[in-house]
Amino acid sequence: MEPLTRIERQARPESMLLNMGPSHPAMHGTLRIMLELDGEKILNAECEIGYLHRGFEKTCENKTWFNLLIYTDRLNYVSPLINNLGYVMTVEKMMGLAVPERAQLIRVLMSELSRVSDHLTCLAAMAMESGAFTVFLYMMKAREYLWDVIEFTTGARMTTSYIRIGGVRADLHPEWRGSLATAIKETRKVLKDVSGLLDQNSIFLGRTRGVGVISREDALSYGWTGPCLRSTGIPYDVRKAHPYLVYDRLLFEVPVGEAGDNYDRYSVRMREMEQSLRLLEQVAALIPDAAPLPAGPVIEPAEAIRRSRRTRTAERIRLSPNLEGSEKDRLAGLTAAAPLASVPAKEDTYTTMEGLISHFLFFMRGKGIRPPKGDAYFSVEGGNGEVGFYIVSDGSDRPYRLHLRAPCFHIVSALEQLIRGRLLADVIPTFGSMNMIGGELDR
Amino acid sequence: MSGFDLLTTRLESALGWGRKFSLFHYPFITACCGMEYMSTACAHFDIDRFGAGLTRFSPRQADLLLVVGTITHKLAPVLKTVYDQMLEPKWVIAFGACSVSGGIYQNYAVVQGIDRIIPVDVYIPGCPPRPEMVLDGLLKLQDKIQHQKQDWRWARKT
Amino acid sequence: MLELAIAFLVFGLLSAVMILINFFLGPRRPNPAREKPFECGSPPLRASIGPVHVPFFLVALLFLLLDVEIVFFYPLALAFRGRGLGGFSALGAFVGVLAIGFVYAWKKGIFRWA
Amino acid sequence: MGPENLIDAIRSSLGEAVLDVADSFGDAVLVIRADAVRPALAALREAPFDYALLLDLTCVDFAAAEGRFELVYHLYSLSRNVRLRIKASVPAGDPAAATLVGLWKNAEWLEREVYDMFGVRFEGHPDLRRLLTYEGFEGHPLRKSYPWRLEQPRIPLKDDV
Repeated sequence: MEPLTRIERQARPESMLLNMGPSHPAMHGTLRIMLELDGEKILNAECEIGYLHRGFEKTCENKTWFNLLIYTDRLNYVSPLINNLGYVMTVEKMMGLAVPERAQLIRVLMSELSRVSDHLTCLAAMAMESGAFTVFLYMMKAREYLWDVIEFTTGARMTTSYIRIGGVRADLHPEWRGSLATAIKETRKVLKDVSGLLDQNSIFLGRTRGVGVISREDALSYGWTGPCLRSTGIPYDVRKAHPYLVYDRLLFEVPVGEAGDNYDRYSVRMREMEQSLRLLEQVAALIPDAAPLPAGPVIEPAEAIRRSRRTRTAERIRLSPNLEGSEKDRLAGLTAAAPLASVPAKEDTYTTMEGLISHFLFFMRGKGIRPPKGDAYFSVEGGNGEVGFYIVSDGSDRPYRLHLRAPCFHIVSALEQLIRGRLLADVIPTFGSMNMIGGELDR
Repeated sequence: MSGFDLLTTRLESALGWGRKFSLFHYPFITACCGMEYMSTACAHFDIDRFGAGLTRFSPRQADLLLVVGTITHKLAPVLKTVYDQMLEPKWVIAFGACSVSGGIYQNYAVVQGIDRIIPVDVYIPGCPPRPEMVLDGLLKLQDKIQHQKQDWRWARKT
Repeated sequence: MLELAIAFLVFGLLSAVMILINFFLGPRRPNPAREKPFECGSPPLRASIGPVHVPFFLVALLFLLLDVEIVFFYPLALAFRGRGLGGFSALGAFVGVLAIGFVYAWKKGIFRWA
Repeated sequence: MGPENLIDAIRSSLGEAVLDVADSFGDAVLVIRADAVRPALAALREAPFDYALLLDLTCVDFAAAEGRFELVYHLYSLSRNVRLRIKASVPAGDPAAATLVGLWKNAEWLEREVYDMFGVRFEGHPDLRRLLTYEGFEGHPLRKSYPWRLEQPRIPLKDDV
């Protein structure tokens, strides 16, 4: 028999103890709430997390700086590009890399796409768990369009590892403007439909207005950040407080709620999606079209290698399709110029000795990216709040310690207080509006 | 083939046909593959076209356990309990690299593949698998159900 | 009379098959975990379900009453075809009495749980 | 107050609790004695500096190199819009520190996680139990001494797969 949890020790004999356990549709599969019930009223609650603790921080201590990028996608897997961004900018802060302008604009474009798909997924799950299945289907449809834009450029729908140390992996897809325009149009249409469905819906209001209320002092005391903190009225947004990338050049407001209940968390996320769409349009206007590749004969890699044995080849080399967008001419505008900061261009690796050496040096054990000794903390505005990376480096090719400041860890720690004394049915919308993501919560 | 054998093979194929097109799945979702499961189950890729659309959130009413995402050691007993509480006949799909083999997480916290805990029928690779791969996995399971020896109350235990 | 018999035969047979087919086709593999209640996969915190609260009983009884009332609507609807006002008033009386009970329960606050 | 004299103001108000002031990649870092952590952070939370948010509490294991654990607190003041990192070292032999549960509410889970991962005991913590791993888990995974792939399964696993 497992030793008694806190709630079993404190529970009164006549009250009913119920598990809203890990394998529950509304608990996103990774949180167990043990409830002490008096009929429908919740007397006491205890949250047990850690069901998705995958040893992220221990794994990072055994992976090189370049290899552990794939783990950052799977932290907040609803907005993976924002985690990439957070990790990558922390390492760039340590190495002092200057990311070119075009890469910064593409990064803002990608993280705003991720933010909208994060809010879409959160509100879709919250609405479906409170009974509005149509909203779930609409929002998943809108998210497909957004994921199409991401997939055209990065090749993957969700776990992209596209934002690399020093810049981005490849240039945008040639027709990215068309797919972005459709995505924005479709998302706006869905947002209008959903606000029509839910904003004045008496059932939804009955379940969210005045439910799961948290005061500003409590929100700050729990370390809340992001949309949940803004729903209590405190306009703290890392993009405004500490502007990074090109956010200081873009116009957007920070939507704020008043009462800090479920409805405000819902409406702050809805308005924040409109702001993100606005940001997407501004960034799309700022990004110049990619210069077309120089015309002229294109030779096969094998032919280029054969020729380059004696003389340097000047012709362009035809790269394989999955390297599209990271040709040498484009790579200059996409990654920092520092040596050994990013994967060298394939054309050099094929044909020149220096390129080959730098390629091997980058991937060899003990070489490659090695930030200077010391520790750094940098945070970006994620879907749930301030996603901060605290990295201690000892100068080797592996981080000595990598810690993620997970926003939803602090938000979920307040869940017990929010549902105490409420009815059993209020747990679902309250928990849904917190947007708990297992990968980020348990790391 | 004697008359009785003809009867049982006809019954077996009828049973297999009936079972494969009415799969009620229990989505045991934990991690990132859950997002791909949402895309698969929703309008765009629509798992309902193959008869497996109805999601049952109780193992008592489900005959397909869809294990989606990473199974950690802390969650292993939960998965085992849910699997045991499912009624016969039941099938299991391991959805995504983490449930197939532990995926990119090989450390102290993650079970290296759920077939160490429960028998698995179809493995869907990918991290996360694209929705088309999931539907393909489902079709493979349906073939398996159609052609396996059906289990029923008085089936001769060979 | 004949169609009635045929109807009862067909529907009776159909429901019997649907109920009993599971008895034939469902394989039996008992295992101890299946007897325990399903608590989202985690071990149940309290094995026995304690005494249930009074409001549950009130709502259950009220539901029973009103549900049976709805079941009576079907024969009523058939029997009262073509009876005009007389039929309608009888139906009105039947529903009215139950409605008074329902409103009384509502005002008494059966549905207010907090 | 600008950032420079803010640090001096903090240093003067905390007095001898502050061992060292450093700057790492542009962030202000304050090294404080382990036993003075609670009063120091309580002071920083109050009026003049009002670091209202306990952004993060984590721990770094220098046991092998310097025989100590280093607790790292990140504070954030909304009104000043400035971040502060506070470090406190505890001996590796019997790592223990004062709890912050009375000051911030998220400290309870943060400290439970550090206890679970590193084994640092927090005196005065109401319910110091494991948070991310499970009851039967021996050892503290994030310590450098804990092997990376040492699994401790809760139920018997079939290993003939």
